[in-house]
Amino acid sequence: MAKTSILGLYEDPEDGAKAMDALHAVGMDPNDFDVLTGTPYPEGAFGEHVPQHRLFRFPVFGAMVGFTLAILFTAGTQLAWPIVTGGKPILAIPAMLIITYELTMLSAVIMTVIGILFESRLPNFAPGAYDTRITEGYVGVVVSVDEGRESEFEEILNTAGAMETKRA
Amino acid sequence: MVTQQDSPYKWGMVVDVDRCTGCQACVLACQVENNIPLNTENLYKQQRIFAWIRIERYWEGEFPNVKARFIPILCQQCGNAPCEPVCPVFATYHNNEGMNVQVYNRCVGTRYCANGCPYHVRFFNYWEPVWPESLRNQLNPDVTVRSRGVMEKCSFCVQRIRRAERKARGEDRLVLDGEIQTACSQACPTDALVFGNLKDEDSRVSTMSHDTRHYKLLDEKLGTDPSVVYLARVEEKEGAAAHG
Amino acid sequence: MRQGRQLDEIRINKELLNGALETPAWWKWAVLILFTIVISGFVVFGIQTNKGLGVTGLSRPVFWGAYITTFVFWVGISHAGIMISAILRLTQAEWRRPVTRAAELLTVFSLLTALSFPVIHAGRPWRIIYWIFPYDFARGLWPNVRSPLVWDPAAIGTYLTGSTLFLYVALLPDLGVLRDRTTGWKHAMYGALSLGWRGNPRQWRLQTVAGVLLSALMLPIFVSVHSIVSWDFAVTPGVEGWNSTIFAPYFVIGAVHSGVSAVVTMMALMRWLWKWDNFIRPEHFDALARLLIVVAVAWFGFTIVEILFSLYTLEGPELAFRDMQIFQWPWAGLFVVFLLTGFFIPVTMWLFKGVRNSIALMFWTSILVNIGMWLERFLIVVPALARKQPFVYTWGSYQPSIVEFAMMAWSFAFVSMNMLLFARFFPLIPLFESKEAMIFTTEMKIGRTTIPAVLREQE
Amino acid sequence: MASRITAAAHDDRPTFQEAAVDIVNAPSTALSSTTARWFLILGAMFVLGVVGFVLKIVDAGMDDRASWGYYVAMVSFLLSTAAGAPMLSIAPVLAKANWIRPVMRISQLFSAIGVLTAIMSIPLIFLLPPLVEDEVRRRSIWFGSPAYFPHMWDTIAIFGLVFIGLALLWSSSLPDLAAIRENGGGRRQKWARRLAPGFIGTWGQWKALKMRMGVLSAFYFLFLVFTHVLFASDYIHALVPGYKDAIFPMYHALTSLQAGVASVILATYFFWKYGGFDRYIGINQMWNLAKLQFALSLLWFYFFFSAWIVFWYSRTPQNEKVIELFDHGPYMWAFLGTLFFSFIIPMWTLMWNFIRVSMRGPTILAVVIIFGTLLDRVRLTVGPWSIEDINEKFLTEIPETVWPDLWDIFMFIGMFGGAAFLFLLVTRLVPAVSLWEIQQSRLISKPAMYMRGEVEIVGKPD
Repeated sequence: MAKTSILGLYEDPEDGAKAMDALHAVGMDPNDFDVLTGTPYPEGAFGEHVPQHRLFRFPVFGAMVGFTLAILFTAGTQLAWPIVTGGKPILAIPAMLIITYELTMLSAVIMTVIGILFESRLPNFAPGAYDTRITEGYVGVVVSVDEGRESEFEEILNTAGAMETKRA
Repeated sequence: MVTQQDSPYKWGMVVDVDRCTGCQACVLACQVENNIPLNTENLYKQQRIFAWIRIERYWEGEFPNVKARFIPILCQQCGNAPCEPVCPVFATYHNNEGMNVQVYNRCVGTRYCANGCPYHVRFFNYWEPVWPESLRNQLNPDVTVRSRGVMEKCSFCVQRIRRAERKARGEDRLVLDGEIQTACSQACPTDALVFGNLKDEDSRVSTMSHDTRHYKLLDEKLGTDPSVVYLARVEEKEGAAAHG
Repeated sequence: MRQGRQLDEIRINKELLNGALETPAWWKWAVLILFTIVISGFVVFGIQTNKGLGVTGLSRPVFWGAYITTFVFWVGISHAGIMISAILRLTQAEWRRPVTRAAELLTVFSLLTALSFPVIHAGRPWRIIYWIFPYDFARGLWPNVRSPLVWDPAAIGTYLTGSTLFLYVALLPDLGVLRDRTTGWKHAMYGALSLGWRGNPRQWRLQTVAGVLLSALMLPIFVSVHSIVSWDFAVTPGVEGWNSTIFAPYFVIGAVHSGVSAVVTMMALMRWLWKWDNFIRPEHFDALARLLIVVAVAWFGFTIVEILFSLYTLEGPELAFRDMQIFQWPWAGLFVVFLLTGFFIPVTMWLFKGVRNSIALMFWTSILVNIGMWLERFLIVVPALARKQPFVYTWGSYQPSIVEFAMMAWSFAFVSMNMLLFARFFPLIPLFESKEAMIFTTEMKIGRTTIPAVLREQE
Repeated sequence: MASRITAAAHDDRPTFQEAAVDIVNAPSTALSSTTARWFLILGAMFVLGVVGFVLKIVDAGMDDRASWGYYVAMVSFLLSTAAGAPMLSIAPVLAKANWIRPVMRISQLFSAIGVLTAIMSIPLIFLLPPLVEDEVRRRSIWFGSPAYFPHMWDTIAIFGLVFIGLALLWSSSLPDLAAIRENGGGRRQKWARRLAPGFIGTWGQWKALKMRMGVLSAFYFLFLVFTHVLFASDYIHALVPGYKDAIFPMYHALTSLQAGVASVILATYFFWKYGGFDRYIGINQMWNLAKLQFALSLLWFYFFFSAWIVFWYSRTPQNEKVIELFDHGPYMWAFLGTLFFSFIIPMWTLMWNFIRVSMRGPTILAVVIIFGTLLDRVRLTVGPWSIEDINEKFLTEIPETVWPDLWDIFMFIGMFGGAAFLFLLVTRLVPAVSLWEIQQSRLISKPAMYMRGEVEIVGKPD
């Protein structure tokens, strides 16, 4: 069923919090409304539920991949054409260790960044209702509601003191 | 040390410091044999001369009774060469005949090997080498002319070694002792430089290398395991021991 | 903590985006001048490539000189970024906020410059690609992973990639702001770059977590990079002056010393050029100076131990090398300058609160430090090579040629130009950090007095 | 702005009065019932150690270096654990970290063990060979100086370190002793009268206290590094011919920090579980300590590898001999032990947050790390002390493994007994949690609400 997203814009964050409370009160699913701010507020400042994430799995996975690839690369290239240099062993473990370490960290970092984007649901091509003043310190409360119930929720947002509401 | 597949040869040299008169014949011979650029006055001023083999001259004692001491120094073809492992592109490595090989085509000119070498026997082509018109025809066709930006060093006259080996293989035998002469040893009037196969127990170079006077440059300090063995001066060791 | 006025978000946007949204008068000229220097640098490099490295002052046995010194110098500078943004983030130091992005930016650009120096320094730069990539698929010969010169690209590449991604992730919220402040193609560009940032609690939460997690991941890389660079020198037994086990931590702490100083220099410039007096305030310089004192003392301790143990064996070449480095002209002069500018003058000055809070003095002292740190690397690289092993007959000396100086100038111009170009499109001071600071810093009353305080979210 | 901040609904932290009562009476509550027995046991252990020492002298005499290697290892070990611990009350303070406050005192209490370290370091003066033996001068960081310089300076350094540590402990516990003087009872009160005369907490006294602690902390840090550099180079480095390793003293100092943090974690757990301080010490302290421990364990490998890669790569004869002596030779068992207990096991466990955020996890690893450090000291000292000819240029033949004899084991038991004895003794007098630190942290940090969210307000006095 199609959903429209409605945005209520608030000058005072307190009002935004009030709107959130109201939406909680009417028993909305917490995933259906959200607060947009231009500033990281302390967690739960708007009474929103603290979002969960699994970010910490990404670097571990990345590290494992990187480690394997690095071992294959360093060992493989040395064995591909064994050339003696300076009487060092063909499989020079300490040297391999260094490069392996670097590549492990590299892919761990890359995976972490991918994880960050994934967990913060970016890139996001259908953002829904938005107002540029949010990045000027205004607080936006955005609700996604079923077709036909827009006016009812605009009412809720307005009663909380929204200076304006818009649909998308 | 680690080696590749086995070879009947381990080329080495014995330098009898006692016989060396410092006549520099070896230096010249090497220069001619290996297409080494001319050491012009400018190169000397820039401290960039090429001398794959050089005679180091030291003064001993105070003025009235002062002695000149000579020691020929060339690439020691180390078993544990500090110059080899540092090259990022394998431009220098250890081949199975115990030689420290420089591959000009691979070299990108990081000059790291030259820093690693404790004997100062690696040389860098800071300029494109040029010869006067009159000398163009004396270049040795068997030896590459190195372009600017690559390292070079004593190769034990590898072109001569290869020719002899080919010949020997053709006649289905091993290279005989004394069959190969490097340019320097060939030119040495006092026979101070002796080249040969160290793996062959009774080759001249092996027997000489077990002489009581033998020592290896910096081997005790750095463990480079050179293939060039020096025989100390007879009467007094200081001049030589300074390098031990 | 908060001497500056309380700013609301509109003013923060306005003041911090003044670099990105309109062009300051001086900007064009600065970029133009730097651009000419950069171009002429490329020309000089072309000449060198054409004529060969003979145009430098390098010789035998001094095969490495100013180029490698500058390479190490820029790698050192690059340690500013993670030092500031990672360590201070993990220790929850509030004053880091305005500094972080500029520091990371410095990391990225100085690493790019550093990476270009091995190429400039190589004999046949057009073949340098083989260095990092397989030399010849046909013959199956690959790079020699046993060579420290292959460890370098691995480490620096990792550090560069990591820092760049770190920079980008922390840029996302500000890109959102820019998207909302611009129109036309700029709007489209920022919109695309900001990936549809909205600023809901989840995204903000991830920003915080990402900062901590990436810092924790970048720190080990940060330590490894300069260690590996130091091993280029330390692992060569042939050079007594280099073959020292303490090099790794010694180089790292020295890098932090010069890097943080570079950040100070840059902050002063930012404050002067963009008039960000409300954001870059004396207390930031004060805090950085305190940090620098600790770092500098630790670094000096390492220096002493390093010299002490290199003299330990009392062998000829060692003594000759130290004698050249410390007592022979002109090296002796350089050494004195190095000691004074690298340690004694700045550190003694930083001990005074007046100096720590004066932007001008901090600017000049931080520049002194980096002069000293360049000389330190120079005095490590060159004399050690010039006095190598007991072959007195071939000992030499070295003096950089005009070409080498030109390439050094190029490196500085290159970094500054990139910084200015970046500053033209993106805010050098993270907006959201400043806004966060606005919310998270407050006061608390104890009895009659009020002290600055910060909010902490409960773990 | 501040209007959005409101006071927290509930604040479950102990009040001033509760804290005062708890801490002033602490040692006489939970601990005291058991301590009497403990003192007997530990005292017995210490006596056993003394007996072992005497028998060792009778048995081996003072001239036979090889048989004293383990004794040196013990001193080095004490110098690492006990002397390293107080650093925790110094470094985090620079970062204005509040979490450290409850455990600051615990870390300072370790300087009481310094007394044992100092006493045990005296015999070393007679064990260490002079710089010049029959006209042959061996390599050392003292170069041309008189033959007994190392003996003199090392002893001065160790005693200085111990003295500064005790001074630091005393000045930081002054206000608490004053509290005991006023509200305590029994023998503790008498001692408090002697130790904290006339401290009534005037503004000037507090200022002087802070200043003294600042100065002492700085000196302690400098002296710690100084002592480790001297000890490592004179009692270990200089006894190995041809050994040149500039990072070695720094390695010694760093491992001492690692072991110090481990010791503090151990003691923290001990006081949280049995000391009756569970309201003051908590998961927050352990979590932060564990993070520190993790970082230091990584640094252990970093410092070790920095030296090792250079030795492995440049592979000169003496380098290979040294690697063999310390790592893969007669003391391989100790080396592998160190590698696992000081690095591999801590790294793989402490990298997981759920282990860091627990009271038991870090504690178990602290024990592991302390054991690892012990093995490290054994591998570093026993080998060099068993080298026959320390005057030759290069190390020619590697000495056989020296195993601890019965007396060594006695001395080990004695060392641990004595250390624990001293530690327990001083906790009888000085509260293990600093009352004034607790009160101050209570002052400058309080739970609050920011709109709907729970936060904590932390004051940052400059």
